[in-house]
Amino acid sequence: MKYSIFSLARAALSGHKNWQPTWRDAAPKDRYDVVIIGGGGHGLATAWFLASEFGIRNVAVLEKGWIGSGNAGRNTTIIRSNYGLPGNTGFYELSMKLWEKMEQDLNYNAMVSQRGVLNLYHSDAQRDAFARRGNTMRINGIDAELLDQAALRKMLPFLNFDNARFPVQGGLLQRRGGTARHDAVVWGYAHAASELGVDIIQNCEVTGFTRDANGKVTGVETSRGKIGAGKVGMAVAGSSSRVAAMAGLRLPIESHVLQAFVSEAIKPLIPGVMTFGAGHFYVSQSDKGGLVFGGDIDGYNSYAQRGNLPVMEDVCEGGMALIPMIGRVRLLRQWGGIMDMSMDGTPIIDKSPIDGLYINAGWCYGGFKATPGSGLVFAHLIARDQSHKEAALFRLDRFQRGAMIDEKGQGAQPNLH
Amino acid sequence: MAGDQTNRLNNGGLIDRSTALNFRFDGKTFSGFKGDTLASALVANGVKLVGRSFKYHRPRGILTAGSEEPNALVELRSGARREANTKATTAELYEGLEAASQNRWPSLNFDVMSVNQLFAPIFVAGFYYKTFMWPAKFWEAIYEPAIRRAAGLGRAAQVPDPDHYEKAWAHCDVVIAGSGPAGLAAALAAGRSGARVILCEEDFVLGGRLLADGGTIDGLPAAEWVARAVAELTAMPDVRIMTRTTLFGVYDGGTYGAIERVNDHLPTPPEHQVRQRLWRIVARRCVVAAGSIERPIVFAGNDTPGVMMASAMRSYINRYAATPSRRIALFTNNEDGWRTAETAIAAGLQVAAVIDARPDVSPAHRSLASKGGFPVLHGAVAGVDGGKGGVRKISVSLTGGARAEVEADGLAVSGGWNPAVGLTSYHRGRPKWRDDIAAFVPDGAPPGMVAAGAANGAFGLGAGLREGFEAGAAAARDAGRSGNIGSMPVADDEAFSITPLWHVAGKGKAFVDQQHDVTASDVELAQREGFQSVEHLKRYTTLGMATDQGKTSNVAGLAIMAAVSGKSIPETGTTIYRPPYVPVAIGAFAGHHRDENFHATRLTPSHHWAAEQGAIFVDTGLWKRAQWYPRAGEKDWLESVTREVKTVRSGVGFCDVSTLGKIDVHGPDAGAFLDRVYINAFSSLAVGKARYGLMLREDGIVYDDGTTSRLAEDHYFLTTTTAKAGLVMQHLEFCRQVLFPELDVQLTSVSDQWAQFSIAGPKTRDLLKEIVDPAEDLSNEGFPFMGAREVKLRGGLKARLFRISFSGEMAFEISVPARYGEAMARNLMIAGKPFGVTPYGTEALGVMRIEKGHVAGPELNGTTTAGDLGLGKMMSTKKDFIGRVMAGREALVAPNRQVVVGIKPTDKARRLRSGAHIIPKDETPGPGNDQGYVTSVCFSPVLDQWIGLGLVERGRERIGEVVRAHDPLRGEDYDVELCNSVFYDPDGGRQRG
Amino acid sequence: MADFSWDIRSPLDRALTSGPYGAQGEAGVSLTEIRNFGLVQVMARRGKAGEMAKAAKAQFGVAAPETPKAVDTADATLIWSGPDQFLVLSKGGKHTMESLAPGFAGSASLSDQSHARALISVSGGKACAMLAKLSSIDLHPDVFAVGAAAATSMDHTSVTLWRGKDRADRQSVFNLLVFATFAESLWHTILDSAAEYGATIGHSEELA
Amino acid sequence: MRIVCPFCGERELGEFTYLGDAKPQRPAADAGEEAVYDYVYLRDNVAGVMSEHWYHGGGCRAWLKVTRNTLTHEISAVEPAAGAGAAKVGA
Repeated sequence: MKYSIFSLARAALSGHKNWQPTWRDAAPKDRYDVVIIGGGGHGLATAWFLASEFGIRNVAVLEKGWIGSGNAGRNTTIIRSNYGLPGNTGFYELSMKLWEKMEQDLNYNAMVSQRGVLNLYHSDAQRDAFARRGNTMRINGIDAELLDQAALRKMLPFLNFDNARFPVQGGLLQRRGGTARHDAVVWGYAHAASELGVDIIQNCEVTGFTRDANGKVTGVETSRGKIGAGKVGMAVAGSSSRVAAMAGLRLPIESHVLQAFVSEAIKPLIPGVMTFGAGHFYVSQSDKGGLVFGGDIDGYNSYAQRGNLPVMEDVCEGGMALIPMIGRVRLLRQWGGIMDMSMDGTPIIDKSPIDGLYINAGWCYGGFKATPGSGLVFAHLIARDQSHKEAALFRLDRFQRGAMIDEKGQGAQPNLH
Repeated sequence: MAGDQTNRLNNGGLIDRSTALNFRFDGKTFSGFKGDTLASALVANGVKLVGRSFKYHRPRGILTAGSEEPNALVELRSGARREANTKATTAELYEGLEAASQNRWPSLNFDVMSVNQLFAPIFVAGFYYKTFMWPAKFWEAIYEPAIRRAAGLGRAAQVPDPDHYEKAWAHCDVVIAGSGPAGLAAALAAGRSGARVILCEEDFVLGGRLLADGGTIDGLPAAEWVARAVAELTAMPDVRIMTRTTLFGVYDGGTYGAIERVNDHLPTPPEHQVRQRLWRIVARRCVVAAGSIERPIVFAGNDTPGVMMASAMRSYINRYAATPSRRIALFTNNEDGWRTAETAIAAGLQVAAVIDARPDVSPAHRSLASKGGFPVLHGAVAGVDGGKGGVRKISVSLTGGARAEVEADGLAVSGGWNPAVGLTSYHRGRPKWRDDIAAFVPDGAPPGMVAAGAANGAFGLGAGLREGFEAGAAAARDAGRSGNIGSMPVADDEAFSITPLWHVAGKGKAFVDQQHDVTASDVELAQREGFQSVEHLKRYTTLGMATDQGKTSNVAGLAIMAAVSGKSIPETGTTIYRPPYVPVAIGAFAGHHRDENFHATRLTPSHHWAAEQGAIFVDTGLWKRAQWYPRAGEKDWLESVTREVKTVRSGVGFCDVSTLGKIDVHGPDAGAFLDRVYINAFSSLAVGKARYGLMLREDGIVYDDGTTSRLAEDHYFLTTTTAKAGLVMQHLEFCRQVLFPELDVQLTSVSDQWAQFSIAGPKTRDLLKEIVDPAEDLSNEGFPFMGAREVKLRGGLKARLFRISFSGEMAFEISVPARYGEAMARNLMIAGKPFGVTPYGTEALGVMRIEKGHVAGPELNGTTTAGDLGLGKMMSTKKDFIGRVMAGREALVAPNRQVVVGIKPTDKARRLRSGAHIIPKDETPGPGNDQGYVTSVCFSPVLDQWIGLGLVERGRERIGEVVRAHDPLRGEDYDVELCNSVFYDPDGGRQRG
Repeated sequence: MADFSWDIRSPLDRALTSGPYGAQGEAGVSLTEIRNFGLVQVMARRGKAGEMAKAAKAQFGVAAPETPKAVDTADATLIWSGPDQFLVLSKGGKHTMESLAPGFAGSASLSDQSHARALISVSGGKACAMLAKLSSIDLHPDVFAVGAAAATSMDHTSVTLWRGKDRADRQSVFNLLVFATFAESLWHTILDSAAEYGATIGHSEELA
Repeated sequence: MRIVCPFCGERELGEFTYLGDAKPQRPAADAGEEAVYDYVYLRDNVAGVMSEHWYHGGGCRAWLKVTRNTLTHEISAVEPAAGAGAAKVGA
């Protein structure tokens, strides 16, 4: 069913009685060419790219709850491609280019809004590090601007320039960065994939893998029975270690809780996305009017999907330090998601050591912005058995080889990435 | 007096009629009384239209009398203190209060945006996902800005919040949320047993629903019983009663978040006082006596001003002596709703009719109806006639199909009660459904927490007291308190019969979530489009995401979803409950930590002296460090820094380096310990000597560096970089306590004990001779390069002297106990005066280290190896140490790694900038030939040009090669030469001389 | 030869202004900086806890605390500062590294901390209420009685806190050792916390 | 979260720093690269009860082994690291 203002107007005349489900709620078949575990943004995007780019339509996406119930539905909706290291830079820009045409590709308004992402700096050393990163972006054909304090005073007069412990000195701006409506991304991919014949199966939890005599994965066992598969891809951020363990694999990943917060809806106050460089705080304002903000992970392994007060306070302290006009704005909701924190802060998209099983994991807290790119390169890997050129460095064996991609330089300490 | 409080009853209520308060709403002046909320004062003044809704800008009035209010939201106060979305129902009235309605233009009465209602057929749930996609560019340019302007509710202040906030800790055995009958009973039981109790009440008066509904407890009128209970509790030293305080969240280990609105009931906080205080309450047990929330019934026109929750109407009449309406109709599906009819009659108001959805009405109520002269209609409200002026006429569809009309100016609605299951569910608990009360009740709770009374589904007064008392007693017992709890308060239990009714089908918009304008047909549409999970429903329609957090809407929404999808309510389930229980100001979570107080500040021992000298300070972590010391006539920082460097290189200068981390490493195994944490050997270091050391992380990457001296056989003095001081201490303690517990070694931070100064320059010895006792031998033989020992100063003070150099000059570092730090700076100036001494700051320090090719923070960036830094040879092959094995991985020893190299522009007049990338000459920059970047730069007074260090692919093999420094961010691109990273005195003769 | 003076300056020398602070009326909190003290950290060597305890007993005549407590001796207070370690806080610096070293030779390592800390005494009817804004420790007298000590944090900064004997007017007394380079910053936070109760500010050479 | 430090008693989360899983043991000097790789990088990432290293840096500076459930955050045991309080070893 094609969505447009005309279809809406027509539907209005019939009291909206004729809308079809946005995606088909499928029951599992015995076998698929490809089974994707995980009905989040990455899994659904992978399925859509398999169907649309690689012609593989006999695909199932298995979701243990409702689609988008994992990190796809509990992030802070930021999209950007402002990375500094080879491997990341090209990949996230690939993703950004896909964001820019997503809505037309999917016939679904995911409210991709390129209002800019601004990383603020507060010291010369930080400025130099941003300059290095910004130049990397420019060399890779990505937009980036280094702004000084005078420029920021004009652009964002409400920042704390004069009364701050760590005054804002400038920032690295990517104008093409911004936000997207996270749930709509999930629904859009579900809608478009479903139209191409992909089976989206909710309330279907994977409980194990079936293997043949050679150890090759031949399918999955689920709460809704066995499902055969030519290939199985896992895109289960937050549960990667648990699912991998069913296949006997240990991953270079820890699960941590990341909290996020939204304020009451207020009239437009903050234009784009900004990140505080002297504390843990980033913020944007949703189209509905809520300030959507977050900070650092709580710092301890957790699958509880909820956090504790110290981080909540730390984030709000950062917010008040940067934007002292938000003191009377009220925090409305807090929630937590499970982050697959990898050992170098960078994702893993690779064939697993087990034939037929493909891994898409370790997104840390950067998975949302990667959604379309991840879908494309994972579909490429599954379809061609070969890494997409923009994901060639996201290999699982990079830790054994010493080829880490460590943007923050924190080493094998996941809670510091 | 302005305003005449037309709707105020002559008697009764918990208001102080002797204290009249003037206030303004939308520019018009009214008056109310002390004890009023803004909502009750508006009710008393006959104001019905209070706000406009989110999407359709429909006129809205006051629905509730508590923190669950979805409609009566205002901008409270003005200017920098303007608070958007403030619930009029909880805002305490004060003299001079100013409030404005929101989300309307130009006025509440005439709101242009109400044309949105005309588009309502299109603006259904999720309509925006289906359109605004073409052309792509139009989204950011046109559609989105329009949507953003239209959305939102109130306006936040656009200047810094002038008020102060703070945070505090409290500890107790039992914390109780709510001071209704269950909460007070719990507090009495726990308090009498000797427990330390904290009783939190979000209202400014204790009593909860007793304030509006009264009753008889222990034979006393409720108000009297409350007063006695409060007096008894107040007399207990370990019971703390906190009004205006909402327990909003429960965290791990029995930690509870609470917000105290200390001074929100005043125009501005008194001097030295905060606006709000965030409490972290640590309690062994928690009794949730947060009551329950009456829920609406969804019917056409249920959002018309004048439609009000039945319990709220009783609150306004009984507690505030304010009458929302003169002629009231009541629509109920349960016994409790009838109390509003009783209240109305008792207050002398007219009851137009009671519309009861249940098949039967009790004989008592029948006789009430006949006495009151109003009809009882069996059926349901199908529509409301009225607009912004409020309810005029109500149409009723009677059981059996007939219609009736009721003329009234107010409609009280009771759809039953929802226990406040938030707190008990915040650890991702799911409440369970109870058919008998048609409501969700807690099913378990976080450890240590229990719900009691209405919050647990025990709606009767007697039951509430009983549950509260028992819960309080049990909680105290669990906390080990065993005092005599006395007798339990007793009251009768009212009958509670309910026939669930969620939604009355009919024409016109029937609102489920009033604030977000989510209608029953939106829920049906969501179901049709496959958004059947309650979480999908919430996200697709935005139901329950408004500032009331779904308190009045969630259960009705899922009940309607259950009905249309043919499931039961428990099968449909609830969404996940998320804190905070009420929205909390961001400023309160930040507390004291804002502006300059965001983080603590560390000051060096010579800070105040440096400030007197006019030093410019720079933030380095938490430290304030002198960056340079400008002198009169110097035109910019560069001139000052260059002068400082030249003075050091030609004479002498000193710099406070106390910010370095300093650690005493004691014990017989201290040397063996350091051998394991550094890549080079320290057990072989002679007493009286210092050595530069490099530490790796276990993954083989460089962690930190510094100089460590051996002061005694079993005592080393280790220094770290300023940035890593705390982390290195933690790392060393990990090595000591976890990895190598067999070693006898003790660690203590002495960072704050010593004021340490670097004294550098060819005249250093001359200066030191003035300060150090003449008996000390400072000659090259008596105190050679890398020597370290204690010396006596003139006057007898003992100091530590280290012959180490970061600048490349003849240099010493001298340490004195920190309280002498300022004196040391003064004395260095006095002693150095004949030699033209200058203090120098971190900039000059940086210049000299770059000239010398010493690596620092920009090169130790967490991705470089010892080899990358040119220090690979330091790695011992004779011992194991942290990081040894992983440092050997193939990619970390690959020949094409980016390594530290010197960089200088070929044009000597060119400025070099950090962050510029290195590209081979004559190649077009691209990802394939991005070979590294400039890490550190300075203007070198010695070379009279800008120089720098960089990390460049195979850099050390390419000395002399000219490459491009490519800096598109700053629009620069120029040739630079790769060179030896030691620009100054490469043989090191000066520092050894 | 130049004329040097080796003035000693406490970390709060500049920040502390004696007199009343904050709300007027009877002061709820007294804040006194103690300036003249010695502080030595004593850390037992591996397996030598018993020997260190004996040495301490011989040196001070009382047992050094092995749990979070502060023990008064005639001229010093021994404050627990972690497993197998304690601080010797002496009036006027009566116990120094030099005077302690012989007694603890072989059983403990010593580290001079005399200049690494500032010492603040907090007392008064609102001392507990004020400290509740800074400390996450339960200071109720049943839980944190006279002589109780804690190695803890305030404002994300490590501190050593112990309860002294009540004042003559029976008001609570708390002593606080804070790191010298953080002292000024923490002092301002303490003042902010005390302002609503009214405070009396002063300094003294000796611990009461 | 609150952790009962075996030396200090119950303290709030803010006084502690987390390191991670306490199960992996640092391999012997001659264990080889694969063993060290496993120690440094691979994690069981337990969803349930896990033994962890925490540092009481905001208190007594002891390293602790905390047994904690990563699904509920419930702490069931806390013990000092082998070298914390080691002066009592053999005493």
